[in-house]
Amino acid sequence: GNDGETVRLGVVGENNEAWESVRDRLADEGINLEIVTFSDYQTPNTALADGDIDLNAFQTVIFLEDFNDDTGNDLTPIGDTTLNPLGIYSEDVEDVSDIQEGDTIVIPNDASNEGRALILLQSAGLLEVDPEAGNHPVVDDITSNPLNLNIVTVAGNQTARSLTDAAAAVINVGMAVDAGLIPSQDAIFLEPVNEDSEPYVNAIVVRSEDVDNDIYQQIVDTYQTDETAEIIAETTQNSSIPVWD
Amino acid sequence: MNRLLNWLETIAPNVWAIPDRILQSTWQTIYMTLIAAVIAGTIGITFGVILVITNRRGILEKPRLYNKLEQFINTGRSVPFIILMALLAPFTRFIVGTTIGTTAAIVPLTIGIIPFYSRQVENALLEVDPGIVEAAESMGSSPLEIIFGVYLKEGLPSLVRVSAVSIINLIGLTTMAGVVGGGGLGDLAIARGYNRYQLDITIVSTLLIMLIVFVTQWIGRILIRKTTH
Amino acid sequence: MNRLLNWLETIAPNVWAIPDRILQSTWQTIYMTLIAAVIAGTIGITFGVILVITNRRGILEKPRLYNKLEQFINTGRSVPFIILMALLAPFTRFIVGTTIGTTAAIVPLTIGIIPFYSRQVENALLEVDPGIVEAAESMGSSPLEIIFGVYLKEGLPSLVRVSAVSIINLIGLTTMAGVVGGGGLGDLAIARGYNRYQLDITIVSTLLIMLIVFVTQWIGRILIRKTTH
Amino acid sequence: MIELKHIDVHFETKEHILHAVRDVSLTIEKGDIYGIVGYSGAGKSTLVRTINLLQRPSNGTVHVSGQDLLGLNAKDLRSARKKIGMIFQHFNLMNARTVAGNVHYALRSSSLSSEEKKLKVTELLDLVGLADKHDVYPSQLSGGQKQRVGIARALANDPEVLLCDEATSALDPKTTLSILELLKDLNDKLGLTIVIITHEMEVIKEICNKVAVMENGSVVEEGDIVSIFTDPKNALTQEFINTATHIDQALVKLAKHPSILDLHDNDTVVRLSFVGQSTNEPLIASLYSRFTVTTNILYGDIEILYDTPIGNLIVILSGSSQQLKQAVNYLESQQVTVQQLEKIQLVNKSKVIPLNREKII
Amino acid sequence: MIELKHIDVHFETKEHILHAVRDVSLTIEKGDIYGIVGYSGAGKSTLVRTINLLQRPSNGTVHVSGQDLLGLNAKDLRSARKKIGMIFQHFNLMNARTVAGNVHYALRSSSLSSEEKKLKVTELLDLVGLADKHDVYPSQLSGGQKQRVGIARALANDPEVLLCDEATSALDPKTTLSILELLKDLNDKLGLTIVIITHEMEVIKEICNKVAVMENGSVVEEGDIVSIFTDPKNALTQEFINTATHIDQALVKLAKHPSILDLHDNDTVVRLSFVGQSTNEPLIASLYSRFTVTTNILYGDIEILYDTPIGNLIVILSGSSQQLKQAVNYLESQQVTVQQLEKIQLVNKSKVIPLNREKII
Ligand SMILES: Nc1ncnc2c1ncn2[C@@H]1O[C@H](COP(=O)(O)OP(=O)(O)OP(=O)(O)O)[C@@H](O)[C@H]1O
Ligand SMILES: Nc1ncnc2c1ncn2[C@@H]1O[C@H](COP(=O)(O)OP(=O)(O)OP(=O)(O)O)[C@@H](O)[C@H]1O
Ligand SMILES: [Mg+2]
Ligand SMILES: [Mg+2]
Repeated sequence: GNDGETVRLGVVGENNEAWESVRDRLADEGINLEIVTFSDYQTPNTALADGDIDLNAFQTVIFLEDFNDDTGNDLTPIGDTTLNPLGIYSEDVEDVSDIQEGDTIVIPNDASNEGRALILLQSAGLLEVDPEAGNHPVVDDITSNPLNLNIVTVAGNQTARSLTDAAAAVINVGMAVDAGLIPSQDAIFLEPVNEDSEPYVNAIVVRSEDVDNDIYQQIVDTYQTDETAEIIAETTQNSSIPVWD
Repeated sequence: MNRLLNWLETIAPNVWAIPDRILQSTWQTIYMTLIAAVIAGTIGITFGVILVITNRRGILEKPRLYNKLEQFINTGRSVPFIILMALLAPFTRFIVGTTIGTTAAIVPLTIGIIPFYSRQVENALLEVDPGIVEAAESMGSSPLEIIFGVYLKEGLPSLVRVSAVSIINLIGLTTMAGVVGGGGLGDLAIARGYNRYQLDITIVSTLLIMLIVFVTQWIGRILIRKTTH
Repeated sequence: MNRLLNWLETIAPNVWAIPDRILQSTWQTIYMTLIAAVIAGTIGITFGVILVITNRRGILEKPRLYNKLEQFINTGRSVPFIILMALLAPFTRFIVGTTIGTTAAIVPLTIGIIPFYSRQVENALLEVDPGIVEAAESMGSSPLEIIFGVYLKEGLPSLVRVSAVSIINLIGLTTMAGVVGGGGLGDLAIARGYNRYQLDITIVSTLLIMLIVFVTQWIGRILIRKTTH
Repeated sequence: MIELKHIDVHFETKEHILHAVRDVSLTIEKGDIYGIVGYSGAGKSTLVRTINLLQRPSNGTVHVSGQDLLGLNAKDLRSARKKIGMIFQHFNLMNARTVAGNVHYALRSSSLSSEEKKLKVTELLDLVGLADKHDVYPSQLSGGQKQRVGIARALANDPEVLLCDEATSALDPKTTLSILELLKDLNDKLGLTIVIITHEMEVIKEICNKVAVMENGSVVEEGDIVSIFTDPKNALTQEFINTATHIDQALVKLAKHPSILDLHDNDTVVRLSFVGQSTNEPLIASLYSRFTVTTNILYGDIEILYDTPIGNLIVILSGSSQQLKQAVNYLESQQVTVQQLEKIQLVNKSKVIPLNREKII
Repeated sequence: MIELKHIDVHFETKEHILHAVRDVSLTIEKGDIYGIVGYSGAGKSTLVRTINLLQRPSNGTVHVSGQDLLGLNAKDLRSARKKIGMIFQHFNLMNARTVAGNVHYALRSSSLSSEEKKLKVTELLDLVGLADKHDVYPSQLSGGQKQRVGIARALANDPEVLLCDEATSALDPKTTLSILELLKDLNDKLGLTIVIITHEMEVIKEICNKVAVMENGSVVEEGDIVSIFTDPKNALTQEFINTATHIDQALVKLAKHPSILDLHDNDTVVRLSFVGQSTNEPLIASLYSRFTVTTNILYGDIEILYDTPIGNLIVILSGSSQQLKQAVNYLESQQVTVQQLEKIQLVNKSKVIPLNREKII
């Protein structure tokens, strides 16, 4: 790439060790990667579409598709990153089957995770959601709730903290690890990893006209390395699964 | 009537799909606002009064108490709301038994607005003519008589004015209730309308918030007129 | 000295790891607050003055203008901040060329605090003794002379008081700047400290916010003393 | 100069409409010093406030210097107001400005240079005896000092008309006198027209040339000062004048302390009132020289009102009844009004305050 | 009853310390009606405010009814204050209460039943002539009406001491008189002790039995009213009395309009002052009967002060110089002070207001 080029990458939150390492490595190659952190799941996409940033890496493919559908944009993934299985956690019960009638279950309220969490609860056999709701059902789309569970949506950063007050909570990997949980050990139910998981793969996304941009490709390449995988393994207690290759 | 409903369904399909949710959210906002307003109102007025009477030239001048309380209030206003919620979690659990849900959200909302409201009450009461306070003192009024008979009575119009401002601020704060699963119109507007691009929900929720704000302001205005002589 | 640093490193390892980031966040908060305060201050005072003079018994009584402006202000206070940010995106781009980053965050922050501050200014100026305004009128003062020579001058202590309140509110609002990648101490406290359970960062960021709040209040207090005669 | 025609002012309160001023028409000429007196609450302040339209009348017209103030646009009204100084009953000083700053404000649109303005402010403060309070804020002034700042401010802009709402009520007699002299000087030398509401009849006597008496929103009597003082038509006016000359109080005191009278058989107590020339006649000496009637003055008030001496005496006349009769005839021939004191109702005050005090005490 | 000892009050301002009251010691007996007069800014209000400790003195002690107020704790001070009524120069009414509500507030801790309180409020308002303003808020009152509410309020609690800071300055002469009579009645019947600051010498004459004169923070003269009025020692006191009796103004007027004098060759203008018995002598008649000197009164003020008649006359004495000499001797033998007018400095006012008016005008 050409010297001194600054590329802006949008991410959400502060779990960015992998990208910081990528940034440092790119610097050696004369690419200046600037990491812009957002605290909201909409802005990185709108900012990308509007050209305020050049790429972003925070979302699942399925969330991106919905965004494109909803807003008529054409953002395109140019490289996969990780698969971060959601898990059901609990302080009270050891197994999903121990969840009692009328229990409270906490799920994240961001658009990306709410639907995924409901589908996870469906997979765990706790409830059923309207298939017509697609990939992103909301609480109102629950069609069957045999245990009469009280599903409460809270901010993502609140899910792990709610464990004390709820029978169970659906928590994403980053939050769980930061809260000191080890997903592979502590989750009472973890999102199965199989071909069905594909929509939940996270991706590096650019505007469609930039798919062939060399620099961006170079960024993807730098990311998709063993070095990155190591950092991810370390910072997520092996719970985040690198899905390139 | 039917045509109106049809028309509504066409222009606001998402709203149309969840009328119960809209009603519930409205109720949640009103519920949180009302309860928090009553509790924070009581405490805020108490603090505001203490600030005024312990301040320099106050009727019970106590600079150290004043400084302590002021420090406390400023601290309260410095902590970001989410962090305040977390800090208060044990307290919230102690009070309402849980940290999630609408009722649980009221605790941090209340504690969050108290420092602001106390300041507002202080500012309002400072406008009471010191000559009137002096006249009451000359009649041998006790501090309580001066607080209730003079400060709160003479300052009533200003008090209503700052209360309206504070309640509207509180309504703004209820938007954050979504963080702990408290729901409410603000959460609906963001989590549902904004995050999912359901514009009609954003608009309707915002209009409903606006309605509550207008009603608050309107009641405030009437009360101000009634209490200004 | 070395021992102090070692000690700091032990008790606040996360802070120790990102000193630049802490400095930068502090600067971002100050930068956003200052610029937004100056712009919103100017506009808010203008609006507040217009409210006071066009209100019933104002020097330029214009009930319809008053109602319009009040409606506008109430509307502004009803829209949840995130939605306001989204609504303002085109305007923000027009002004600063982008919708993300610290500078871009200033636009919604400014617009967000204006309605609140306008109300506060109105409340402050309403306390100016109508007899003084009347005296100025009897001397043939023009509306501008009354605004600058009487309302803003006589109301200065109250104005400083409500300005301090508003700036502190604004500092609270800067916490939301994270949504558009604006950073700041509030965002640091939440995204880094709270979300990642880095308690030391939460504490240090909150203490820094507190410091800014205290300084604001302290400057306010000095100014009030200087302007009260 | 000032022409008020059919002025009405209503205040609408919750339950009823209060008529503060009712159909008042007044003409005040250039150079007049026009006094307005009347009971507290009679509507004096309200009436005077209509002159510069601080109070817009519900009805009627206001002309000042030939201009129909109600017909002026905002800008012209402001110019008109600059020529009308006003001293407020409640001072209305700006708390955020020093004493000098308050006066300086009045000069803001004067054509003087900044230096001249400063000088003028200093001189005005000197004039009202506040030179040492130049840089003090109103909150640190005594009541009378505040009032004097108000006076200086009202005079700053060299007004053509000065409206004074109890401009000297908070001032001690000496300072009051100095202020009145100042006003009279301005009136003499610059033709300043002054409208002055006051409760101090001394003030009226000292500087006014015309007076209006208000009661219950209406002007019940009006005229030049000598005729009002010597020949009051209205009962209220009479009462005010009696109170001001202290005749009433003197009568009450005499009634309470008959010992003072120390009457002999042939003595009679009379009240003598006269206006103008009479005082140039050595009346009392004449009574003795002509009728050997001795006159003992119990109470007396003889003063000079606008160059006209007027007198009120309560005297004991001693002599035979024949002599006394002649003496009274003589006095009456000299335009002296003679009233037998026995015929005077001693306590003839109207009841502003109903005398149900016993209940309270 | 009230004993102030070595009272000092300092106000600290930015640049300097202002000594508002300097080492004032006063004793006011039970039943006194104690007047305080002095120039505007002399420190009268400040002094009176120390009596109920609204203003804590920088130095000195305050005893009221034998209690050392400065030594009391907050609660006892409140009880003590309930027995001290106060009427404020600036009224200080509560804007959020009606007229009745304001008076009612003063009764809040009285032992009366709620019915009795209402009745008392109504009666008090009746008493000050505000029966029709019972339910009106202060913002709708005229200045004098506000002042009367303040008076009713101060009397509500049957105080033992009443502090009046210019309690009648906003009232017309009739209402003033009624209020003064009311105060005097309360004083007579209940032994109410009254401290009254006023600028109206009439008020002093009307009800006070003692007076203190303040200047520049100090009490420069103090005594019972008759001796102060008849034999003022201090220059300031003299000036005040002259102003109040209008002798000064009369002299100025006579000097301005010599035509009034209309002097003949053998005429001489003198000022006669006398106290007490003298008025019982038919002086003027005697002058004629004894010395054939005719007396023409140009200006006269004879009044009864606390049962003592005092007089001030400016007269023209006509007669031969021999006769005049005898007449003057006779007058002096009768304790009448005689001053040749030529010897009186006509304009002897001290300059409260420096006469640099020309500069301004
Ligand atoms: N709060 C204050 N701070 C500083 N100076 C003050 C304050 N209050 C009064 N003074 C000053 O103290 C002096 C005495 O004031 P005070 O009000 O006692 O006068 P006064 O005799 O009542 O005058 P007046 O007859 O005009 O009411 C004045 O010079 C005044 O300027
Ligand atoms: N804003 C108002 N609203 C209602 N009534 C009012 C208002 N202002 C004055 N009044 C009433 O109008 C009447 C006249 O008031 P005004 O102030 O003119 O009296 P005033 O003659 O100046 O009396 P004073 O000598 O006591 O100052 C009073 O009865 C008063 O109660
Ligand atoms: Mg008036
Ligand atoms: Mg005073």
